[in-house]
Amino acid sequence: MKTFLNSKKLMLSVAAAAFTAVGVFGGDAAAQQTIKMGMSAPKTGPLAGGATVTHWPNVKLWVHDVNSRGGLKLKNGRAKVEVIEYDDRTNPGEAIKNINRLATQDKVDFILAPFGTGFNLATAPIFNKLGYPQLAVSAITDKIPTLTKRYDNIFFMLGSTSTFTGSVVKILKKMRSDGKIGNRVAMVNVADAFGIELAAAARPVFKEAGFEIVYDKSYPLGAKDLSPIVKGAKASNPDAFVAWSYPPDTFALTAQARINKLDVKAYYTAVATPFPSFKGKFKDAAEGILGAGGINPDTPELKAYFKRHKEVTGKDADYWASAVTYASFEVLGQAIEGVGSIDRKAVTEYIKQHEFKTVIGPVKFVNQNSERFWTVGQWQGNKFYGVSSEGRPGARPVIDKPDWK
Amino acid sequence: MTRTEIRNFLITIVLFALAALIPLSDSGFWLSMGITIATYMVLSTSWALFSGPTHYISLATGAFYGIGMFTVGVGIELLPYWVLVVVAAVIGAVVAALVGLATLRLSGVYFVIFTLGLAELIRQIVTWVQTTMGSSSGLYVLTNITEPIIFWELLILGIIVYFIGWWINRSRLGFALRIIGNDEVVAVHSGINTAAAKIILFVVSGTVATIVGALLAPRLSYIESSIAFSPMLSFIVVITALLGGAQRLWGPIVGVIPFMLVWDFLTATFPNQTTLMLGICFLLVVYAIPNGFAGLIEKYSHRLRGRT
Amino acid sequence: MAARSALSVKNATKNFGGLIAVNQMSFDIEEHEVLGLIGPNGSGKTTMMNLISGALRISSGHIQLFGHVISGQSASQISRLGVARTFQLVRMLNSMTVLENVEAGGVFGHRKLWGGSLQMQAVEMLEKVGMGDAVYSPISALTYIDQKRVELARALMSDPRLLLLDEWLAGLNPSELQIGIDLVNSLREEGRTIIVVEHVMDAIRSLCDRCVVMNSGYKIAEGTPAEVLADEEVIRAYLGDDHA
Amino acid sequence: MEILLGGILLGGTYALIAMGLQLQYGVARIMNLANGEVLVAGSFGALWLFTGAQINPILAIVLLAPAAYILNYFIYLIFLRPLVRRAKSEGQLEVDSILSTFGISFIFIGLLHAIFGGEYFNYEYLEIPFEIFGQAYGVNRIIAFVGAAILAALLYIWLTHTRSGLRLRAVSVTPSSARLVGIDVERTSAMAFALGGAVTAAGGSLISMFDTFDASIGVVFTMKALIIVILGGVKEIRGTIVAAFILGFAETAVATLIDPGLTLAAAFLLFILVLLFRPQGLFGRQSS
Repeated sequence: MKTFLNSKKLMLSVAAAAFTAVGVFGGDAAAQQTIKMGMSAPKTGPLAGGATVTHWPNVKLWVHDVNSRGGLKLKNGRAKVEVIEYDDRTNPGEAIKNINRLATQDKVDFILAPFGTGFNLATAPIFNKLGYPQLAVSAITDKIPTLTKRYDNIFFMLGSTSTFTGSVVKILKKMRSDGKIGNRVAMVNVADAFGIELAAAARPVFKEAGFEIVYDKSYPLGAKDLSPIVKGAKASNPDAFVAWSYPPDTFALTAQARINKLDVKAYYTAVATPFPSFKGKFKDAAEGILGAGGINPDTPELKAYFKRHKEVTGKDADYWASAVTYASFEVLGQAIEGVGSIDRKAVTEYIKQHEFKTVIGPVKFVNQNSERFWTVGQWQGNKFYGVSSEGRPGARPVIDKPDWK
Repeated sequence: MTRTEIRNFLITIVLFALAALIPLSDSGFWLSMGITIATYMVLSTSWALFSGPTHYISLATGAFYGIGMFTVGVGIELLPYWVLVVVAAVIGAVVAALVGLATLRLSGVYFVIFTLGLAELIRQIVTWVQTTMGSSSGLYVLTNITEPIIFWELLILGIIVYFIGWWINRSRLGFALRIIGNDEVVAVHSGINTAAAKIILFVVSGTVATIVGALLAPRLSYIESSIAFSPMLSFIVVITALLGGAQRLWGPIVGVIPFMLVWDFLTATFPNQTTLMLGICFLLVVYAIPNGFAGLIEKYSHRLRGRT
Repeated sequence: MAARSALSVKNATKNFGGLIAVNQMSFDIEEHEVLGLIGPNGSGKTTMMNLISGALRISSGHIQLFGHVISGQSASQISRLGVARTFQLVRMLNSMTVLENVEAGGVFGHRKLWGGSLQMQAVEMLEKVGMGDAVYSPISALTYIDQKRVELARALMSDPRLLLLDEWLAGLNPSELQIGIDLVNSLREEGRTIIVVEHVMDAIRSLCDRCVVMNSGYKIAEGTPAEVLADEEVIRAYLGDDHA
Repeated sequence: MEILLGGILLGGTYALIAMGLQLQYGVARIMNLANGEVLVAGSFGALWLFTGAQINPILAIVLLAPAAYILNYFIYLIFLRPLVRRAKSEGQLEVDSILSTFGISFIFIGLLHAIFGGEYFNYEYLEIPFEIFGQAYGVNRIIAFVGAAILAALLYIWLTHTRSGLRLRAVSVTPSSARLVGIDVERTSAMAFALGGAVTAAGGSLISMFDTFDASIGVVFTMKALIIVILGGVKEIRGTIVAAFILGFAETAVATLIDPGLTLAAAFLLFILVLLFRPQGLFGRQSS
């Protein structure tokens, strides 16, 4: 009994300490209006590597951009933005707790969406219950209709599993009809939720399109040696190689493909292919490699974005989720300005009703899903260009992947 | 029942009743904190049921927890949720019994490593089966089960675990386990079927962990093997239990609560250095409180009693 | 046959890899008999005891307890059939009280007591071994002989049909030794069947009806204490060839 | 042939991961859960030297290994020696060292994260194909294998042909008798622990040539190392090395012949079977 009371007291003091410790980010003058934003994503754990590239720097950049032009315009004047950040340590339970903490302890005005499909889904009920709009970026699922029906405050921006896989098939079909490649596809996937789901979605689509899957294997998450899988794929003599892969294995597969001279005209690896470090590692050998996502980096907006990203965060943005993540913040910011207050319900409605002008071009949600997104990109020269998209102009034609040097 | 037992029983009831009120407050944060604490309370307590008396350190908690999650994830479209929890419990019990049978020969560190390897093996096989059998989409568990319900479920499971623990402690089985923990040679020469005793406890412990996984699956909505079978979970269960003191039924809970609160405090205060701070706190605890909080509390309560 | 054979060992052999610790041992004990198992250090006495109690699995041969084959059974099964033992190096359950240490012997073995009758019986046993006033002491408070007495009480808790005492008297000072001998004698007078492994010759002479002498794993002599202690081969085994 | 060569190369990588832990666990009796983090620290060190000072990862070992030796020596003195001293039994030490090194691993992750950030790192060094029997292998992998072989050979010669090596082996087999013949067990353990750290960091440097890593990835290495060390029988470095190659072969064979998705499952299955049927490890001696 006694210990319980003590711990209860301890809880309260812990909470109080947490509250005072984190509330000191932005505003210099106490009188100035601020909008408090919250963010929970992995800084450590298996997903930290991805979040550090596409997620965290963009929060920093957006806050910098907004505040350097004086803050968000509300009805009663400008308000600077400050962000409270928490590490979910790649643990969904922790993410749920963090979102709850942001809402009920820190009492933030808005919460930026977490990183990863599982994390967005796990926290969706909390966002919904608390009435915060959730602009999920790094969440790719086929359940978008179900989820948006359940939660009237969630928005998706990167598309669904089937468009994701479908567009890869579309690209390959195009290459086939242009006579660049034949029918033989080698497909591998990482044996984790995302990879399994993509592979399962891709199989029937490939078959439907008349492709023959000549090699179809998975490899465990964290496998240290991927050379057998690349050798196996090569032995199956494919025309195209498709890997539904995660960051560390995207690198490892490509390194092995190069060493084993897996020469195909179409070579696709999924997540992390548009990372600047991918180009950094493979340099000229990256030429012609297809990957998930892509954007049109030559628009003036994106050119400026890339420049600012480098200046403010000291790092290069990637060619897919980075800009989309930034755009999701822009949508939220514009919606707040559009409403002119921090009325979350009104902001959510505003997001549903309006079109937003962002670095990736106009964004409009139909049934809470942004139907314009890039699906496949390709390294061409020093940039990763979108070569296939849903409703986004500026897709470049696909080039044949040159043989490995 | 002795007078202390009645007293402890009443205290337990009051504590659980108070805890059950948490969801009625409007603070989502304390509710999710409560779920975290309740999860680890149940896991650590059931872990200690087996490992406390036998001194076998099991790192298989994550395996059972993952089995529970996956059972629900795979079956949610086919069977009602409650049936799945039962199915999960049965699967967990069977796996635990098989593992128990296989590991009788192992002791000490071999058991530790075996259980760690087992968790990974199960995870690999489950994901491979998932890939090869090709479920058409990912494992989604979209239900109407909200956080308060999950919290209450966990509390009820906690009460059951406490009751089982209390009952075992009073029973011949508990006595047998204490003898095994002290000296296995004496135990066998006293006629104890040490294998059976250990298996029973391992099954209880494994089944509870499986049920916890099954209960938490709706909270995650989307089941990923890397998260369901997290080895980190197994380690944290061991650590909170040892921190509290695995020899007492109430030991793990006095480990779990401060551990989670401190961890949470660190998460909130040092969002960029959570892991570093956690490591430092961890070492402080290991060196400053070598016998766990239960040992500490008992030491001071003895002292207090000694004075009066 | 006047008395029933309590234990019958036939050609018992135990080897550890290449080392044969017990070689073709055969002997019998009758009910109510006290048998001394003696021999120089390393002659295989304790291994023999471990084979009987089931602590070690026999390599070949067999052992019968009141007509039941027990070799090949586990220690816990053998214990339930009525074999209890003490250990060469005393084994206490350190985190338990003296009472619990004794109770441990009466719950799962030959007798299955619980609750009040268990406690009563354990207190009775402690009184019998002269430890009646240490019932709730922690083990750490006990002297070596007291621990040995507790261990004996634990073994007696199961009301064993065969009691194995492995150097139970070793390490005691002269006055303790006398207490110890008296205690075993009292058990003998109760009519218990006992095998003692001992080095203390006085104890063997006063306690044992018969002795089996082992050397290098073999049985080298069998008979009354007086007979075997006069046997030339036994003397040679103990003192070396020069003294024969 | 393909399996054989692939297995050998992977086995070399595994040997690099596990040899250090063998010294720490086999001799110093510390089940070091921070071992993987030391390896990752070695990788970061190599990356830093390579990108910052153009020092190649092989030469980097000359700097990294002594640094790791000193660091691990102090870790042992400050954190682990008190545990060894207060432990009443081997089991107690095991529990305490699990808890303590778990905490230390968090500190490592935290520091690496604070210094380098959370993203994935890799660099390119000698990633050029080299053909053996018509199959291509990365030169960096071959170098890592050669490095593993040299390290293993040096360790082995040192253990069998020098006095300090002999002391280490004596402590490994029976600490109590080693004490009787006048060996300072504590100092020897500290040395073994530090040496283990140095070997691990050297391994990290070599592995970084072809691996993508981030601050949190250490636990993957720790698990692998534990498995290999236990497979090999804990007490002997030879066992660890052979176990590393057996595991390498097993995984390559399963990946090539059966299904790459089952490689880790196969590894764990092998491990579990060995534990069940030869709990002393493949090469450990049966204790009576």
